[in-house]
Amino acid sequence: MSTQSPASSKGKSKLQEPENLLILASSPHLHTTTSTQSIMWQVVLALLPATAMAIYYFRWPAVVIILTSVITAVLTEAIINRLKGETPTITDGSAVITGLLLALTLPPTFSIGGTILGAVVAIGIGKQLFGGLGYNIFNPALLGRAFLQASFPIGMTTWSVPATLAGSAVDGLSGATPLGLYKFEHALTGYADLFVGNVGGSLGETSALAILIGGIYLLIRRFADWRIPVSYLGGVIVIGGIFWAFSPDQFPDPVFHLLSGGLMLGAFFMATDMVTSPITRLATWIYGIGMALILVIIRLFGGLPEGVMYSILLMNAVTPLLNRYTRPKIFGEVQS
Amino acid sequence: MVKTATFSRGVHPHEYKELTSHKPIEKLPAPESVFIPLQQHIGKPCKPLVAKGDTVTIGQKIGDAEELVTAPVHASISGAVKSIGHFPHPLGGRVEMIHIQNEPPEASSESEILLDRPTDWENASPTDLIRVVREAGIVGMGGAGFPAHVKLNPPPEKPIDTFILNGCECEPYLTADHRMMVENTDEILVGMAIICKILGNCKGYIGIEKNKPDAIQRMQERVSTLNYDFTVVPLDVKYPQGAEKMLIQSVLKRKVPAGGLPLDVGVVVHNVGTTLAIHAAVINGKPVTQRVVTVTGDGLRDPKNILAPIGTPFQDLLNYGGESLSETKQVFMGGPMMGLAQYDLSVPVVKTTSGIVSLHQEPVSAIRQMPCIQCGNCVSACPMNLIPTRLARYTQNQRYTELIDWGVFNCIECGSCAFVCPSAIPLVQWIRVGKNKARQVQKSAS
Amino acid sequence: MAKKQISIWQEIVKGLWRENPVLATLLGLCPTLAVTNTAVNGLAMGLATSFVLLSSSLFISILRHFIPHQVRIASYIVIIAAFVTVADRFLAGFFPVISQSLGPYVPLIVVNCLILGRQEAFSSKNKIGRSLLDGIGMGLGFSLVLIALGMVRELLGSGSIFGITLLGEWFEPWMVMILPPGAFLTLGFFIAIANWINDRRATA
Amino acid sequence: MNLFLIFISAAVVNNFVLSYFLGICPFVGVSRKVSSAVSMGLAVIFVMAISSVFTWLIYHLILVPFHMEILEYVAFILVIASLVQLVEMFIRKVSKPLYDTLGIYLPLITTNCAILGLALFSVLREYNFIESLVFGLGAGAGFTLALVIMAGIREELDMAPVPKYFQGAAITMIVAGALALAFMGFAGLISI
Amino acid sequence: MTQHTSGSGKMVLVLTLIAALSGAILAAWDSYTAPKITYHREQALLVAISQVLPAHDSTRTVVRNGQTFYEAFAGDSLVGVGFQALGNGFQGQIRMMLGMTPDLESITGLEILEQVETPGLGTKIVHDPSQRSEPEWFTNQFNGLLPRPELTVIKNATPTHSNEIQAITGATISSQAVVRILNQQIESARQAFRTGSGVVHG
Repeated sequence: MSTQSPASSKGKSKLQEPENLLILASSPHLHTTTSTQSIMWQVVLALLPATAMAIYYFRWPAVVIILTSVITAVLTEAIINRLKGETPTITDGSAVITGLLLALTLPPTFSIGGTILGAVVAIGIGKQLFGGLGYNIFNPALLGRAFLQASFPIGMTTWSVPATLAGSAVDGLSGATPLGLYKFEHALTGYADLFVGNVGGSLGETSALAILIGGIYLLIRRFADWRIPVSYLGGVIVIGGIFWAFSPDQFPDPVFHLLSGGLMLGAFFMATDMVTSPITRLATWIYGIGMALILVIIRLFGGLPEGVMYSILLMNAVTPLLNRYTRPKIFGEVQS
Repeated sequence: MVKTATFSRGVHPHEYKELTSHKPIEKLPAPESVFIPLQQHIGKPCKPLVAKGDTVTIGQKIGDAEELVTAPVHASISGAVKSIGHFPHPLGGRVEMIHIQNEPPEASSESEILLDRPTDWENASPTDLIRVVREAGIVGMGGAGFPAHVKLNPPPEKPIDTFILNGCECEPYLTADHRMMVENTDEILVGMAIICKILGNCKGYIGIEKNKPDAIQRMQERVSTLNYDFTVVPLDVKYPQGAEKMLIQSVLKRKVPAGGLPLDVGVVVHNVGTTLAIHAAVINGKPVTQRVVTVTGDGLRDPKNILAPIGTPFQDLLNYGGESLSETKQVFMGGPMMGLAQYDLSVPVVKTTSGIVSLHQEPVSAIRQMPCIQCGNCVSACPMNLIPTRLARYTQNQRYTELIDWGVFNCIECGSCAFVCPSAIPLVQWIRVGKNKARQVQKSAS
Repeated sequence: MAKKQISIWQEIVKGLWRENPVLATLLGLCPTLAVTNTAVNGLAMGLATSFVLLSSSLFISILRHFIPHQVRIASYIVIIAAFVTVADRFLAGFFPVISQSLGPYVPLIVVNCLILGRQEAFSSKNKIGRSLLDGIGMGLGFSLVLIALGMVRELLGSGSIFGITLLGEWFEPWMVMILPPGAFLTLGFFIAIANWINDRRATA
Repeated sequence: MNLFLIFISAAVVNNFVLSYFLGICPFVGVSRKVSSAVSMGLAVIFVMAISSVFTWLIYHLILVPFHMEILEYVAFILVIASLVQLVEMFIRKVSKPLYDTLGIYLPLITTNCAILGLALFSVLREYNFIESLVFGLGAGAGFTLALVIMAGIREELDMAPVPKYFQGAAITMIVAGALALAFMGFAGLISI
Repeated sequence: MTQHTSGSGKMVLVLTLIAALSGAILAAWDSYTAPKITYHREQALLVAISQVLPAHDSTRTVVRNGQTFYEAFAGDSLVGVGFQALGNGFQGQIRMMLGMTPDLESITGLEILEQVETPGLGTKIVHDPSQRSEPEWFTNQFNGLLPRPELTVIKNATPTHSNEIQAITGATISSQAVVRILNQQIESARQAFRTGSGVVHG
């Protein structure tokens, strides 16, 4: 990109050292300080409160699952980099996010072997087969989790209660998630417990508080599009609220919807994944509301108690179509 | 809070204007020699009117062409024509230039050739005034270089009702227009009045970004003191506020149709420098022989705004600004957002050289490029409502039909997208390539 | 036809790899995906398809001079459908368990593009002997891929092959492999591996 | 309500393509561009609705009364093949633009196993006339949904650096697998 | 090629010949296989009936109000009534054979004839490999239950009442579906069996 200045060879320039080369680059010559790498690591940072809560509530098993998942994800990425003969991409932090997110969506008692499988599928199939960072259609962590859900339906739905509820012992005490309790036994869980996360569930999804701290940080720093959590959560409140208003005995209230299950984690950290979410504003709104609709339908009428993962994966799948059909009107363009 | 007029989207890079915004315009001592390109405008290049060995005087027309879209060039110093040949041009490549060696005239012959002009412009016909503008070689001095007389003579089926003076200077670093507005306020206002006279019954607006409070204040003051019917519109500090389509949207809330021109919505826009040049031509009979150039950047000890003769080599100006080139990484003409990088500092100042920026910092191209992560920042930045990442991806994959479909020709190459891209993808470069290819494909298809 | 006649051996072998119906020409994907959750099912479907392919190839090759061009496709379809009915009833009558687990995928052999494709491309233009050889090769190639897919999916999805448990207690089966997603993913990897092998052979 | 469940079941819960693997050939072959996927989808919905009606009539009014169930497959495939021919001729006569968008896909539909599968499932599940029709519409809608989503994704992937050996059919299968995983979320919707 | 010489008459002729030939082959094949297929079908049904009903030495099929019942006799006394129950499960239809006492108050046995539940999960309603000693524990627990007012599913606990069924872990929906189908069909069977007059078949 650079070339020796002919001015110096002409001997006209007294200023210029002959070996100094001016760089020829295309405009713009200014650049924002935000880099993709920094965005990725900021997301990891924003996930720390939820991670900390996971460890606080579920103790050693949480540590083991999180480390296994992150290490496997990074190793898989490195190995595939080697196989493809490209420069290692692990420093960009995206593999760490995938590993961490996957871990946070697993039940505390999940097996180590299963965790490794999930992380390999997430990075290997979910990300690298599609062409690597930036090209994956589905959120890799969720694809890995969907694979595990289909592979080990029992292991993925066996929950232990938080250590704070079980006394000192962690293992052995199995419990149900608030959504499971509602779906199969029609029992509601208290809002306070739901908010701080003192309930059964996947590692990182239980504490709405911890997720909100990280999520709002992301929104403020603009590393996530605020429209996605707003439309997703808002959509769930409205759609869930309509059902609740029609039949409060049969359906849970919107607040319960909001605080239970993986909705918070999904809305702030997984639906907002830049690669797999739409890029136009209109598409983003449709994306969020679509997820809300699918989620409420699955939660209220489906066979599974929870549908956050499926709602995001399904809307990921239609994101290319959404982007295509919501192309903004070009400045000054007249609708023909 | 009062909402300031603005357009939607765009970006806000660091301004760096504090380097020169307070520095009065300095006149450059006459250079040893100048290189005057026969093409400094959009349109047909001029043919030389002088030959090697001829003696020329300041203001003498030394190049012209027959065609409508062109602008003559004039000698910016007095001296002898050393040669006529192809020399490096700041816009790239080698262009035919007239090389004039400075021969300071004897005191007695201190003269300057002035333009033939109506004595009383207020009663002159628009045709006469347009002729003066043409003879003065005035072109869009903000950077576009479109001949001013063409712009001032719109086809009769497109009535013009508004003139906007573009005082945005939204590019970082540049302060030339800013200083002119502060120092040559009255002249600029007269220039505006002349333009309004030429265009016929039209309303005048002055759009200035709010980061130039002294210019806004001074303009407002003089407009009311001199009793002009102009409106000063303070604008949001946002790039690219100075792009014609954005400016018209901000000031008038009119949208120039896609693929159209300002005159499609009855508007003519001229830059501060151009307006000042019109004043100089019509009132003082002076053609474009000099312009104000902001010479700045972290590479200079003493950045400043310099009034320099057209044709002065860049390195003379950089010298004057205290450049120590040993550590300079890059030099470009114009602002950093749309400016053109230079590798040869013998290139001359042309009519469109609003600034010369010299940087020691690592260039953008040194930032590690990453794959697009579809963050959508470029979409939020694009003032034309395009999807830059798509356009780049379509270009990379040679999908020219889609490329045209997604509006590649509407791109104004403002650089906002590439500025915000966290993956440091050279989006503008890809789009430029795409535009070219798409045009070729279109041509071969028809 | 200008093409040089290839040897009898090659006539059979080409269906195994170079013109393999599943991996090379992507024909008959529906049964390939649907019934390969166990190796036995894959085998049964392979055999049933081969039977239909062979018998209709034989028939059509015999009748090739009698069938007018305009109604050839209709004739082929009728002949194929008849043989599919034969196979279906045979399975239902003698192997009710397999018939039940293959379900409607046996009758769907009628629209397996592999069979119609071979009739149109080969049997209608070639002598009886060659048509049979072609049918044997294609049927064998199809069956082998189905069995291989069935083995992989059964091993990972149930820990066994042909019903014989191979992976011990320690292995928790990946249920997804015997579900539809597992079918798609496994076939995707099979095709990729075939591409890889072809590439290696081409460069070698 | 029962009709609604039949529709939902065929369209999403037991999507013809993603869980029954019916219509895989066009799913792989005609999913390169969204525009052609939409046309193909519409053509399939149309043919499915018509053929579900006709095969039901043939089966229940001819084959069963005359005890000729053995001819089920022969009859169905002949009916489908001739229906497609008739529809093609009809569309060509009625609307040239419609023919240009749908016509070229019609011949491909004859060997689309989704159509025959539809008729077979209809018989197997003992659907009545209206149920068969709704089932056909649902299956067609499900096929179109999967096809159009797939086309959207493939247009994207065409511009992605997919590993060499996975380009083409292999990555299409992987995407289909991922879609099938995502569609598993709808499981159980019909058990209400 | 021959197509230029052949008229439409030949086309029709050939097509008719082929169709007739196929029809003939199939007819022959049908007469050979049909009895076998019918035999398998009936056998499966008979096995199911004999498994869900108490010890008996003869059965007969009765249609009451349009619904088919299988009555089992020990000697002359009616010892049990069987009927099929059909409905939507997790993924698709579940078809079952339910045996009850003649008063249709107590369940004597349950067999699942057809289902398309999730392999390895919902399929545990038929066969649960994790329970080596009793892989058919799910259907077995229906034996002797009294569906009055109706059957209910409980999770993660041992049933204490005579109308309770323990759900399969991880397959709650399939478990619930079976119970829901049974509740509906027991109710309709009671009405059909008690009020309708029977038409005896074979």
